Amino acid sequence: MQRTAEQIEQDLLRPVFHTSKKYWVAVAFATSLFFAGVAAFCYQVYAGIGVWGINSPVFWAFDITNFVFWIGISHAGTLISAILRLTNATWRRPVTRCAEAITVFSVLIGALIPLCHIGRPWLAFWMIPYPSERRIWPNFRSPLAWDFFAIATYLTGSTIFLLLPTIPDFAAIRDTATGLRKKIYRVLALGWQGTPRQWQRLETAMHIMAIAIVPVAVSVHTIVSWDFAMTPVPMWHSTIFGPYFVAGAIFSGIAALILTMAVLRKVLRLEEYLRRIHFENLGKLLLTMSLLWFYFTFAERLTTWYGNAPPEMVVFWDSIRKNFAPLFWIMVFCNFLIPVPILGIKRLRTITGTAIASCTVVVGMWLERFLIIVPSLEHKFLPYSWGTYRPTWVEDTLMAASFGFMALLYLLFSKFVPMISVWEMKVGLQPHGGVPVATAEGEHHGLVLEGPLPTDVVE
Amino acid sequence: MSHKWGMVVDLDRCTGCEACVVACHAENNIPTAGADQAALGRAKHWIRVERYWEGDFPDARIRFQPVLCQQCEQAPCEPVCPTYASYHTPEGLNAQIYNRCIGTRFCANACPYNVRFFNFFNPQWDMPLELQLNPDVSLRTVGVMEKCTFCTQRIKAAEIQAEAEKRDLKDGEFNPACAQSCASKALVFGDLNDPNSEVSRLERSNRGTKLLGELGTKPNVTYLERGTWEDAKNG
Amino acid sequence: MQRRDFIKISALSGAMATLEACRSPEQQLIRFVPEEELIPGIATWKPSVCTLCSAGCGLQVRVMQGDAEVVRRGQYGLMKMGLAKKLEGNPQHPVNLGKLCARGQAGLQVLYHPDRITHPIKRSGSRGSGEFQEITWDDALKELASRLATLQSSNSANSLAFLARPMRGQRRELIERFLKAYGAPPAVWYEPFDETVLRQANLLSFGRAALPTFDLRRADYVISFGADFLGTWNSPVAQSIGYGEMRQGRPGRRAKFVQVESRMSQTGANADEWIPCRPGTEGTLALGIAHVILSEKLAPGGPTSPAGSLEGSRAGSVIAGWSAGLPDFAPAALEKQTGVSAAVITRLAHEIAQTGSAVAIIGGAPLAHTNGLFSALAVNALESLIDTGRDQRPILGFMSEPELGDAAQSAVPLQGSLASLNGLAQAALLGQPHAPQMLLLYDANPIFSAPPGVRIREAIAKIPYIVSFGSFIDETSAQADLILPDHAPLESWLDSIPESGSFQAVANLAPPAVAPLHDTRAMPDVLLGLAHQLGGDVAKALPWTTFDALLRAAFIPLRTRGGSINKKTDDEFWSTAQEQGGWWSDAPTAHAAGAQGGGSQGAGSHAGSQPAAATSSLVPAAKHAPMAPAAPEFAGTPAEFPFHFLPYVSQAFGDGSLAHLPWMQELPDVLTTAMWSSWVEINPKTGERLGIRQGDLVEIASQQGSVRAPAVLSPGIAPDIVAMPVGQGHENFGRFATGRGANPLSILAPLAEHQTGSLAWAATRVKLARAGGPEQAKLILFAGGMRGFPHEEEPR
Amino acid sequence: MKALYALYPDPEAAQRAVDSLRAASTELKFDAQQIVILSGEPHEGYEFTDEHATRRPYRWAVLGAAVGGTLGYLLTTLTQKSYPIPTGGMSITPVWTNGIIVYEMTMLGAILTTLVVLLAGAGLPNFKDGITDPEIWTGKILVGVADPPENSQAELATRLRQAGASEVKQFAGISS
Repeated sequence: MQRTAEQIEQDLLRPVFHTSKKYWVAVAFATSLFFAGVAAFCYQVYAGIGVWGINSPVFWAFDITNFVFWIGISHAGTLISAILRLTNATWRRPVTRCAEAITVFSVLIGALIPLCHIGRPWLAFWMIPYPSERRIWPNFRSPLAWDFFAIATYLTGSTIFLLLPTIPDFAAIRDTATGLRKKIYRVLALGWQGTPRQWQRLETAMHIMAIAIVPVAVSVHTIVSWDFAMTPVPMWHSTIFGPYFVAGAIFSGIAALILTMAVLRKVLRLEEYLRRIHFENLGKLLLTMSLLWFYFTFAERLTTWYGNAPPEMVVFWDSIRKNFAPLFWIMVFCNFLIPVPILGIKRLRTITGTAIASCTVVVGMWLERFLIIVPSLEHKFLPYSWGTYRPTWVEDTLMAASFGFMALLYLLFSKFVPMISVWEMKVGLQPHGGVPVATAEGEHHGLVLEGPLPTDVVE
Repeated sequence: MSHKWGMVVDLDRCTGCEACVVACHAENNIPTAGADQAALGRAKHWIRVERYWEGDFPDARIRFQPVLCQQCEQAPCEPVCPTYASYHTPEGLNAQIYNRCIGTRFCANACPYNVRFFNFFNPQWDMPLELQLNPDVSLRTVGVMEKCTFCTQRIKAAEIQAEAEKRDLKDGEFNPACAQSCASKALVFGDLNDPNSEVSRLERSNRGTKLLGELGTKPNVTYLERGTWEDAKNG
Repeated sequence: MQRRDFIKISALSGAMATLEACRSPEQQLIRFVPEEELIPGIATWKPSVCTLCSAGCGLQVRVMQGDAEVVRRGQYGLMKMGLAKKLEGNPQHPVNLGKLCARGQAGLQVLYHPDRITHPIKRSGSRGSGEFQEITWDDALKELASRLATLQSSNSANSLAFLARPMRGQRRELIERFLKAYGAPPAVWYEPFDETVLRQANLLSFGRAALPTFDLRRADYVISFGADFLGTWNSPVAQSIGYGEMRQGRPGRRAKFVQVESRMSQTGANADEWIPCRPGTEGTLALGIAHVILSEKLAPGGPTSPAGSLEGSRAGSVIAGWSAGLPDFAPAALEKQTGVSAAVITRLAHEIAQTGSAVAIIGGAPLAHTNGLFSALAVNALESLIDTGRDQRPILGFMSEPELGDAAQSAVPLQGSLASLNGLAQAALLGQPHAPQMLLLYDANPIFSAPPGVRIREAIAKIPYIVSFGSFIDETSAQADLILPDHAPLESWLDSIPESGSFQAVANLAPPAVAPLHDTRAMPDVLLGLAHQLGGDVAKALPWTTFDALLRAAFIPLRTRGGSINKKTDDEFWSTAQEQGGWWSDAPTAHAAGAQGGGSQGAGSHAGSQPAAATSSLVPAAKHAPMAPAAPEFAGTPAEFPFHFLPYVSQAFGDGSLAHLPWMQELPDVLTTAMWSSWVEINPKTGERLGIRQGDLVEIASQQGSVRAPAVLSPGIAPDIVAMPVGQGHENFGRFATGRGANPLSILAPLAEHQTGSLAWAATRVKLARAGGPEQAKLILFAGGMRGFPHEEEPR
Repeated sequence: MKALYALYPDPEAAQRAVDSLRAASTELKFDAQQIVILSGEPHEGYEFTDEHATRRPYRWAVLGAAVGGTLGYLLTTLTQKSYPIPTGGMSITPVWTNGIIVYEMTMLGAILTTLVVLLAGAGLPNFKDGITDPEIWTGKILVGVADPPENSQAELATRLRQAGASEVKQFAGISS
């Protein structure tokens, strides 16, 4: 059945106007997780960060693992949607917004973690460059200072990138809503009218943002990798880390995106918008990244193994044969052995299939970060000073809280903003899916809204 | 004349008696971690005597190796600090400025010698043990890194004294607590800018090596390898 | 802990003490008038004496002004006073030349220990319940005095027993005089690791009943039989100073150091060659080396054999078959017995013969076998054969005694201290006539440190009245009825007479470095006070009112002896002695060495002052029949108890008397890197055989009982040996030591060295079994790795 | 404000309406600027939309980038010079590391400028009650004249109808 602009309007704005009980349950759950984390953090500040399992020499563990993990997840959105915009892949339309939302929120969380993990959180603001009475500025040689700038830029950029296209949708809600909601959205819409000039400027701006955000995203995760690569620590001090981390980040990002889409699809009844084609295309991307990840991992390990430098080999063997071997091989399964067949075989590349693959990838990529950080710190150059690490309940709670916080932000966002860009969907209705004939290569899947529903949707 | 403080550790003299360890605790107000924290790997020893086994019974041998901050000239710990808390003094020491430190622990990871220590909690002394605390050395609060300072308080005191007396510092006029307590003179401290100081003389020894020298950190601590009876006999 | 607390501790000024002092009404803040004038922030160094072991090192105490909560006349309050901040060696002191060992530096924590007894207490609960109540000094002394008086008047004065740790100096003289005048038997001096055997051996070999001094800085070859001379044995600081010199102090001349022992000690770890040898066969091995030298007519010390060498000394003559060239000690014959190959023995002999000046040292475990005396005499004989210096003086020598006033009789009796403790225990247990009715305890803790066979716990339980002068409640003083806490050493007048570590005669002396922190009194002053109250002979024998008066009387005669102090008047001498931290004779020149008693035993036996009393209990060498080789005996059959048990003096805790110091608890043992725990060292192969992994809980059982401790697999120990450090396993010794680890002494068989009767603490056999996993054992190691990059062997 | 407008189902019709209004502007004495076009989505390939196309925002972005980069350079070098610290043998103003800051500041500059340029160009925010009609969100395109001259309303209405509108509406401010 043909979806008209009117139906799109109703379908996509429904979540904004109607709230189910389930929604509130979910919000309550996420909130409680979040506040558990807040409590744990307060306890840590009160008692001293010694309530964590970190020790000498393992000074970083769960904290930085989660930091890298969330910053990695953030590479889903912006990067994907920006690239798809630039390549004018019209199937992107239902995908971009939920992707960009993931980005903004996970960067936010990623940026919070370092603040929790430092010894004196109340002094975190010393990272900010401002003319302080201490007459001392941040040390721009420090990768942490780079982090500060990169993440600040990325957060700003991706937030703008996310919010610009919402303005017209806010306007739509403003015009259809009444009462308080109307007042709120009147402000949010900034007085958007929809004149051709406004549309033109909006699309130009989005185009520039798309161009600008891609290199920023790349730089962010490169710099995160440099937090490690800049130090003379066995298996950290490696030139491959930049691209390795970026690839890993996009990898985990896409996985997170697929998962989120699968959930939204069910919860917000978007079966007719998020269709198999989207999961298939993203699945193909995920497959590519999985292969790329394996390539990087192999390259990194091979170089170490062949070089056979004693300090590095200690970490090498410890992760693949000794204490960390179980985690390591779980990681290999999660990131490669499981997803590749699922995503490689067309028959398995279903919505469920890609979702399962994404699940394993998210787990696997978390493990990857953990395995980069902890084994190396446990085994630095002087064997006498080696140590071991066990997390405590405080760290576990904080980690759970980071997921809770993510869920919470996402839930609230989906309440105020249609998770699929309404006006962009409508553009998809136009002949050639809104693509100027000259550039209509993506036409065959430009408009995916007619014809019977794929079987995998009805259940 | 500006100073460049350095130390020579003669592994042939070191007996592993660990007098230096206790001296350091006493001088620098290093809190005792206690059994539980020590079990977690949080015992603090700014100087430690590392021991490595070589061979098996009955040919087992032990190598003692006192390890303290190497006061690197190109210290990996310094550039990574976002707040300039780990700071390179003009006299070549890797200083840690406690009240600048926000506790990112990045320096500790960057240090290949693992000689930087973190205050996981506020230090604590059971009354009246705190009467022993050295008023010349500040206590470190929770969340900051700390490390060997070459007993900078002693350096400063000696320099001020010398200045008051309008003279240069004499070699061996003062020593860090560890070197002071070392009975077999395995630890020798002094000014590397003074070519005639004992430490400079020993540093030029052909037994001299740098700990993890291959990392290019340019330590100001030199290790003198163990000699053998045969070497000595053959001249 | 919050910031507020932190500010509290960090405030070294009155501010926090004020907060503290306001806790309860009886502690309302009072500020006492300072007893001494100190400039705030300026450190002064005061001389003192280290009393934590018998080496008698000279101290320098860094004193700075601070506010402390103190008790004066029963009143709590704040006082600006000198606080001890750091202990360093006294640079002028002939023994330690400004250096100090780890244990010595921790003496500071004895002074400021949170569990010190701060005032006299009286038992309120049942014996050993640990329940005490506060009591004033007046009441306490009145009670003690009256009990002493009644005991004396009921003419059972000889049922007063005094139990203390061996010491050399005026405290000891005071105690002995008191007991003698009172009519009590001499005091019982007990410590588990006493040196009776070595003193007896040195008397027989060299004519001096004293610990030897080694001038290692001149040595070219050192062969040590079990002596941990760099760690815990004899005068470790002095020996470490010499060691450093002999290693790298002489360009182009580096001595070789060979250590013979069955478990690698801290000292053995520094050896160029480490030779494991069967327990108790060290003497045999030494004679094997001597055999090669004698039979092959190797001329030690090259062509010349200068005067002053130990050649033709009596040391050889006390060994049976020496003159015949020790026919029974051909290396080949010893291989099986000692476990050392003939080739090695021969090579050692040749190496030694080649070098200029060699020295043989024996100490520790070899002496703690039933044949300890034989081993000592054997090594002494070897020493006398090889120690022919390239300069005039041998490396081994003896300190001469400072000639103190008539109060001084500083030699240590040669009766094995286990025997005397045993005597006390038996008397009490069997309720003999004159069984001890009252026991005075000073600085000795036999319940912890005596082997269970002595049954000292039951014995002490039988003694009606026990008074302890201890500063801490330990296993023994917990049994006391009355505790009269002594000052901490740094708060007291101190004196001691080092027995070794220098060739100069040394008499240590120091006034209190800091004012007393608590409501304590110096034990000597208490004794003098009691003597005064008792009156009669006791008062006559001890005419002094304070201990420093006694010290002065003892030291004044030294003024005429030259040495380190050259003063006209007694007062000047007395004050200078206090500033210097004692008196010592001039350093001996090469020739004077003999005359100083520092040199060869020939001179040593005549020179110096050897008070008659000291040698009374000796077996004179002349009367002593030549010593025939004796095989060691062990408690327990090899079948049932396959392992030799080797308890050893711990680097951190000594014989256990320092286990209450947090610094020592957190000091990683340098070989195993263990902290806050006790452990059992076993060979990895043994571990493999018994399925014991690093950190597992193991049980060691002897005939006497069993202990449990975590296992540490160490390549430096023979497969049939199980070693365990002494010091942990206190039931009752302050918050840091109580209930931590296990006490190896508690399973020792009460075997004694046959000739001297001193404890043969290395003669127990044990069996070994895994008793649990790491989680039960809770071994705390400081080191992560044991060797350099272990994974290097991984097959790629 | 008031307005006379009609809603058109497709851009072609809208284009026709716009054209006829423009043609009539002089004769009916109103300014072409008064013509209002509103839509719920962007349209491409029509005169009435593409006339607004411009490259200017790109140039602004580049300029902003340049400014950001310069600021980054000044921030790093000036602060480092103002507080010169000997650090592990690195130079006081290390090009390599400062380059990273400069880079990030450059991108930030571009991004922020783009935002500003968009808001300025699109006249946002603007909370005056502009003419609007919810129906544009159902895909219709609104074409009308703001504040039309009283006497020519009938004429305008007919022209709007001719362009293909079923009905012509009056707008008299937001009703809420």
